[in-house]
Amino acid sequence: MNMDLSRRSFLKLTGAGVAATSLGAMGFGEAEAAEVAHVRPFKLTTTTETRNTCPYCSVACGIILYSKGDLRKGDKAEIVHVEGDVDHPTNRGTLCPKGAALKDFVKSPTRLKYPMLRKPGSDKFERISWDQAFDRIARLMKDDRDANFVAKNAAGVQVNRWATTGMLAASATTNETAWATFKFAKGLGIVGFDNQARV
Amino acid sequence: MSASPKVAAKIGGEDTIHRGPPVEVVRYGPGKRINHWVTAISLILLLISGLAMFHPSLFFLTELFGGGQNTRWIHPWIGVVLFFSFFILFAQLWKLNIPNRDDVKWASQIGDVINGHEERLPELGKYNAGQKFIFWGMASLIIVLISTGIIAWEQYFGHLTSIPTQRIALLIHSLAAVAIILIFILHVYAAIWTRGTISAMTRGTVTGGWAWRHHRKWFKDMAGRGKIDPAE
Amino acid sequence: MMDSPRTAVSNPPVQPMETNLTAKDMIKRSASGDLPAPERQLTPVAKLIDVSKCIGCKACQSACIEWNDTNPEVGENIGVYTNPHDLSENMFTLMRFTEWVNPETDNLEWLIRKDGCMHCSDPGCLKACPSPGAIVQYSNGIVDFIHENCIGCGYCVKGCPFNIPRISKADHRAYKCTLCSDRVAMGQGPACAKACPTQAIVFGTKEDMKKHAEERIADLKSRGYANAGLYDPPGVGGTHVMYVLHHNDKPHIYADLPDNPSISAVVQTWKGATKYAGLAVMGLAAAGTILHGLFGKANRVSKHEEQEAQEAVEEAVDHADKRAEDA
Amino acid sequence: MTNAWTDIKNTDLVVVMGGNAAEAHPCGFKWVTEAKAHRGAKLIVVDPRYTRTASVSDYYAPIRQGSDIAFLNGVMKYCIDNGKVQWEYMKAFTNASYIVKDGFGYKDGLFTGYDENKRDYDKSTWDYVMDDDGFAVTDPTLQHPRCVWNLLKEHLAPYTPELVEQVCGTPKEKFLKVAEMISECSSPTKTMTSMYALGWTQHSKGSQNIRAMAMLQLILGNIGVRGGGMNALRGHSNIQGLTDLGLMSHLLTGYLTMPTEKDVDFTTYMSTRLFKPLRPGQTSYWQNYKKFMVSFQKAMWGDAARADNDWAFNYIPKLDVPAYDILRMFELMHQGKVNGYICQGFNPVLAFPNRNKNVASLSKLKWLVTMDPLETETSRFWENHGEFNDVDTKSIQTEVIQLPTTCFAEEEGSLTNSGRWLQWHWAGGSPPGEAQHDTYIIAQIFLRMRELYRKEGGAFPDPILNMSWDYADPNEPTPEELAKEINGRALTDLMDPTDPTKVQVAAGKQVVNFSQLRDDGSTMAGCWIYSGAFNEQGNNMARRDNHDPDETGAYLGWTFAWPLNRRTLYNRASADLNGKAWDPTRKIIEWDGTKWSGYDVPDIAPNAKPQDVGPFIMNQEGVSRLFARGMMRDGPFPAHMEPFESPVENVFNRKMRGNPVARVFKTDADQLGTSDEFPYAATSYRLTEHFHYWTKHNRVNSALQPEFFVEISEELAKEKKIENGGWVRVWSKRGSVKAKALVTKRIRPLICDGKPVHIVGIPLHWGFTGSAKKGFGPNSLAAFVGDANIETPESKAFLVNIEPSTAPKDKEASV
Repeated sequence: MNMDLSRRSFLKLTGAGVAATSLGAMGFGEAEAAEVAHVRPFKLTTTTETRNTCPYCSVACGIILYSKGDLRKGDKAEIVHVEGDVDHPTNRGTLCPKGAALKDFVKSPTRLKYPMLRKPGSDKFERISWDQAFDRIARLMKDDRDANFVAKNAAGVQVNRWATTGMLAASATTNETAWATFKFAKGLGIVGFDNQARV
Repeated sequence: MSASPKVAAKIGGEDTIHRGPPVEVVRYGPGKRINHWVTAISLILLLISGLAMFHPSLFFLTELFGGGQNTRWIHPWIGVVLFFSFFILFAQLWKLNIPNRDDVKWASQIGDVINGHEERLPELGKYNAGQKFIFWGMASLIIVLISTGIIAWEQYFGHLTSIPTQRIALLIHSLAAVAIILIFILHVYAAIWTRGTISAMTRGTVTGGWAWRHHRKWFKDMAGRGKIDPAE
Repeated sequence: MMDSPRTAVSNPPVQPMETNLTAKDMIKRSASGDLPAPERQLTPVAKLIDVSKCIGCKACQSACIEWNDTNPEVGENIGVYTNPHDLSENMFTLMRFTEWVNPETDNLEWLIRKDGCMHCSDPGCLKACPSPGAIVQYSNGIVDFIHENCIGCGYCVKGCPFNIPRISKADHRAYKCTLCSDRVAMGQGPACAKACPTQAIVFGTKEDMKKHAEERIADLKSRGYANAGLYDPPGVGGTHVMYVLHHNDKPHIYADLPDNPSISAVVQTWKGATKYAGLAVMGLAAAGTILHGLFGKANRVSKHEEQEAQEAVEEAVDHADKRAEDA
Repeated sequence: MTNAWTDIKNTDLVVVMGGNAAEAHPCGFKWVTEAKAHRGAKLIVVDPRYTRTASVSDYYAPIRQGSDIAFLNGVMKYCIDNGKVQWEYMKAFTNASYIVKDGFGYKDGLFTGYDENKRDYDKSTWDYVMDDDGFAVTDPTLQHPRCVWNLLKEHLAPYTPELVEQVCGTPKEKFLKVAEMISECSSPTKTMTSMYALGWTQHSKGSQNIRAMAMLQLILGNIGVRGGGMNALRGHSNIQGLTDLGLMSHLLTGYLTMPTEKDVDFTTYMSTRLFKPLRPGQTSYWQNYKKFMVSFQKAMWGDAARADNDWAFNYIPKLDVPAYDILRMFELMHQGKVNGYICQGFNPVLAFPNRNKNVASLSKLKWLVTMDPLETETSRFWENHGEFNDVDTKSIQTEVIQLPTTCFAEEEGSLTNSGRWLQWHWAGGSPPGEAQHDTYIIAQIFLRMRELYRKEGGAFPDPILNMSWDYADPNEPTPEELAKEINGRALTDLMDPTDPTKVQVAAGKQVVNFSQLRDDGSTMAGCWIYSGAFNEQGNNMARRDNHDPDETGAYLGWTFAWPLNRRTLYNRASADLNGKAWDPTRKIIEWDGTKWSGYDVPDIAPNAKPQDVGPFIMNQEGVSRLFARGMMRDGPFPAHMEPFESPVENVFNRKMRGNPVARVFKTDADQLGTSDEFPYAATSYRLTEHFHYWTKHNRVNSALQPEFFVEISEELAKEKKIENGGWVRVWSKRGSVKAKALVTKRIRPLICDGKPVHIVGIPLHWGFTGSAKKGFGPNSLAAFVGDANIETPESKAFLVNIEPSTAPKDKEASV
């Protein structure tokens, strides 16, 4: 009798037999079980690697950006993961809690995407074009420079100073950007020019 | 000449006798029967879904509920249904299930029960000791099961108790489940073995002879109080 | 100068590679009884967490979130550094901070322990799991949850001696550290170990990790931690995540790390004796009734009894009529 | 850093004071754990808080913020009193033997020549006695009562362990334990490294904090050696680079300095910068100043910089004040004297002290331009966020233009790390939306302005019209072009000085390094110290050879370190007077009888005889300075000064407040609080889960440390009935914040000058943008005063009061 049969298999308590019966009973062979038991597919497979350094602190850990798409091939590249660079002498692949989460800095919802203008007294930003932005800034700067440039001091010494417009430079930008910024600011005669090193 | 209005009023009601012939006795009205079957079906579903999560070799039973996730989800809810359904029944039957002297004698002569020597036993009311045992057994185990079940109900109550408590709850839950299944088996088998019983829960009636044989006190009481419908 | 063990000796591969961890490497499978012995035995691996080197920076948590694509909520500050406040389906590992004043030196010690799955050799979660193949153990020691098979009953939570698994409120499946089985399968260490700035977390063969632990313990003893030692609890058959503790004589001071963990006796009974005895009893009962049904004689109502009932009824009716006439 | 991150593994003792390396620089701190694990090195942490660095330290000593000089002077005294000095090193490599002018002295917390009205010193006596040849007089026997060594001992005399305990609140026995451990490193075969950061710089006497430790390191012979040095753990990834490139008010590139109004012409300018040696035969490398300056002018203005126009000297603005530093600019802004401001990747609303003043100042601007990859509080300073930014938007008439820039992952170029390594990186992702590279934005604004000046003329257009901008695509100079410009090239064929018939560098070719730069206009170089980074060998910043012979930690083949790929500065000092390594196991370079060679690029002329030429070639003396002459505004020796807001008086002069020569603007002086009104000593710091204000835009870091809190001791919590995790209000004379309270054993009250001092720790990170919970920063409370020498704000020590409170209201809630 069927019930007896199954009871005897209960009483056998353990053994592949049971597994087989029960699995078989629910149409679930070992093969399928194996399929399901596979570990998660490796998510970096077929991504593009790019060597970079962490933008946060001055340890400047080596990192590798993993992207879908390759900029060098002219694709649009989307960063999908960031990990420490094992070849780097300083960090040897390790990263701190900031570095390890760099992907979410790159993909932060508060990344800026478009030039914005806030008019005097307004309570909101309005989107503007780059050209509008550049022309406006150039005009504002020139007008102020022309109006407040100090060419000579009381003693008649050429001082060529522009002190009514100031600039703060970003100390997370590259040296190359910094050099361009330096030429721009000092060339215009801006003296109120500093960077984070001051604080 | 007119029959007594009292008698006439009782026609078809529970615990009344159809004078026949053949004599038939209404043992359960439709309400109780529906109530019983809801309880019974919940118990069976709980039994199946519970066993599926109790022993791997029965896990395939989860397929009946559309997989493990569904089984895990539905089992406790059926438990809730069972709980309420059973206790509506309980409220109606508990008085009749209070044990008395006859039950002791009956139980002491269990041999005669099994061998069917009914004539050697005392005349019984609506329920015998066995039925009372099943009644009270079910009642107490269901309370144990619902309370331990709630403790182990991860989805809603998982955070309310400590893990050691939940471990104990699960142990008790499984032991109680085993016990209630044994009682269930007894209940079902008794119903089958005692021929003529099942109709009490299907049609609601039993034959006069059944009532006379198994629950004579109950039968005589009905007859004595004239709970008999008039002849055509 | 001897170099610290490297969790990663090379950067992760990006070219397609054969996975090194397949169903054939399973040695235990939940609710499936004994598996046939695997054709090959992988070298047992282990993650060693040197609490004395840990600076509590949470790089492991960060790396874990990013690698496993989880999304822990931005909570509140409740007066502790432990954030999020507990493990969850979105946080598989957690730095637990304890401010402990050493009674011997009266110095404050800030004990920081990385909590997470210990990958027990004798996994309580796997023992408790009722769903075939929802929890598996590979021959390298990794205990992994196969979410497709998980039914969300939470038995693993009750089975775990370390209170690790968490059931997702979203998909009702159990989650925990996988020891980055997907990375290990590609010859990489877990994301947390790779990130750890001070290499307080290292990963390798269990044997190497034990050797490394010995060096660390020697260093700690030289710095006055007489009870420094390795936490590899035998109660669960040893673990594939081990700690170096400066106070190995009292693991509980590290945010209630169990002093001597083992699978709860209650769980043992529930998943052992009860399971089998229960089925046996039920089976026997059912069988007994059936045998009785087949060979014992049924309890039938006789014609004679029907007759007696008939007479009793008529008698009763006559009584009733009489009383009606008298009235 | 004088040494590299990877060199720290060579140390025997790490002193983390004025910093919190494990939290702020975890992966650099790795090398501390390496030294501990493999050299048995010890770690000492001296900090007001038991930090995460302290949690792995061998010894921790508490100290009251702003009292570091007293502590360090105390250690110096301990070492000298106990003969724990690297005598040979100290005598040969410092100015200990130099005789100081009569008249110089120190009394009542002040040096000779103080003028209270000017808040400045007359430094004429702060100098050496010179002989007739203009050389400094020395006494190598150190017997002369006026020699630097004896004056130093005299200066240090008061700094007894008792005084240290009285001032710093460090229990005497803890101080002595630290002093004892440090003094062991006077042995030539034991080195100590100092890892410090803003915990020392953000004080009104920040420069002197660092000087004190530098002097201690010199006395112990730990400068220029492996595992030693003064290691400033810089903040941002390229803060070193921007300083090197002179993006500061008082600097030009490569630490050339901005002309002042005194420098009426180029000749006058050069006259004060060509430092002649103060001892016979010394290098005094700045004698090459003119080569670098002329090459710089050529890089800026090309052919427009000619000998006959003083190399376009007048194109460079001349300063009428020491510097238009950040604090001065915001003060001027506050006075309505500034019209426009550009914030490139900078968030002053949260970064500068006295936030209310900053927001008020920005509100007076006509226009503000921000360039950033992320939202900043600065670009939205006009937006009302209830208690988090309670401004009257309508009344703010500032026009704000917010420009989206790319971030690290989307741009290419080099960053200079703390160890002076220039590391090249490549772009891996596409920018979001219309975000643009900073170089493109700068070029566009510049080209448009140049066009306007061409068309309209205007004020002194010459420097703009003549700016050298000869890039392949003027609209966006490439990183390579700019890097090559920084490195410098020959403008005409350069003849070999040793053989005038040979061309050393052909016209148009990159110079190999700054040794080839000339002062006759035949070379150009944007930044002389970076010369060598991108020469004819190619882009040396992109080199990736990570071999390290004998594991010294030098990694000479990895990228490029300035100057000349040198990894350890002053490395000649790692060898004794015979040119042999003090510690053979830690050799860097050695003298083989004819030349210097070894694991690193020698920081000395390769053929400079060890006995003749001193290791500190940038100094006129050829040696390092225990006595700083007139080069520090607040004294040639570090002296204890209290913060401007201090819970106790200065024990040397109870009337003196803060740094007597630090600049304090009138309005800010009125906003300084006193300890009767604000009894608690607050300090600010960053948490390891965060990087300044950026990471609050990162969901992961936000989850790891979600909400603004302040840390206080259990004692203060009890006193003020503050519960752990409950809300508190913390306020100073300048502002008020609301935070969760984190009550901890890691902060304990200190007994200073006989009374208990409670410390309130205030982490920085939170604002009103991003994914973290809205919150405040310590800059709402800190004082608007800076260091006397370089004007770094005193953000690490100020006074506050605290009380239980309720949650702050956001805009929605408040209206």
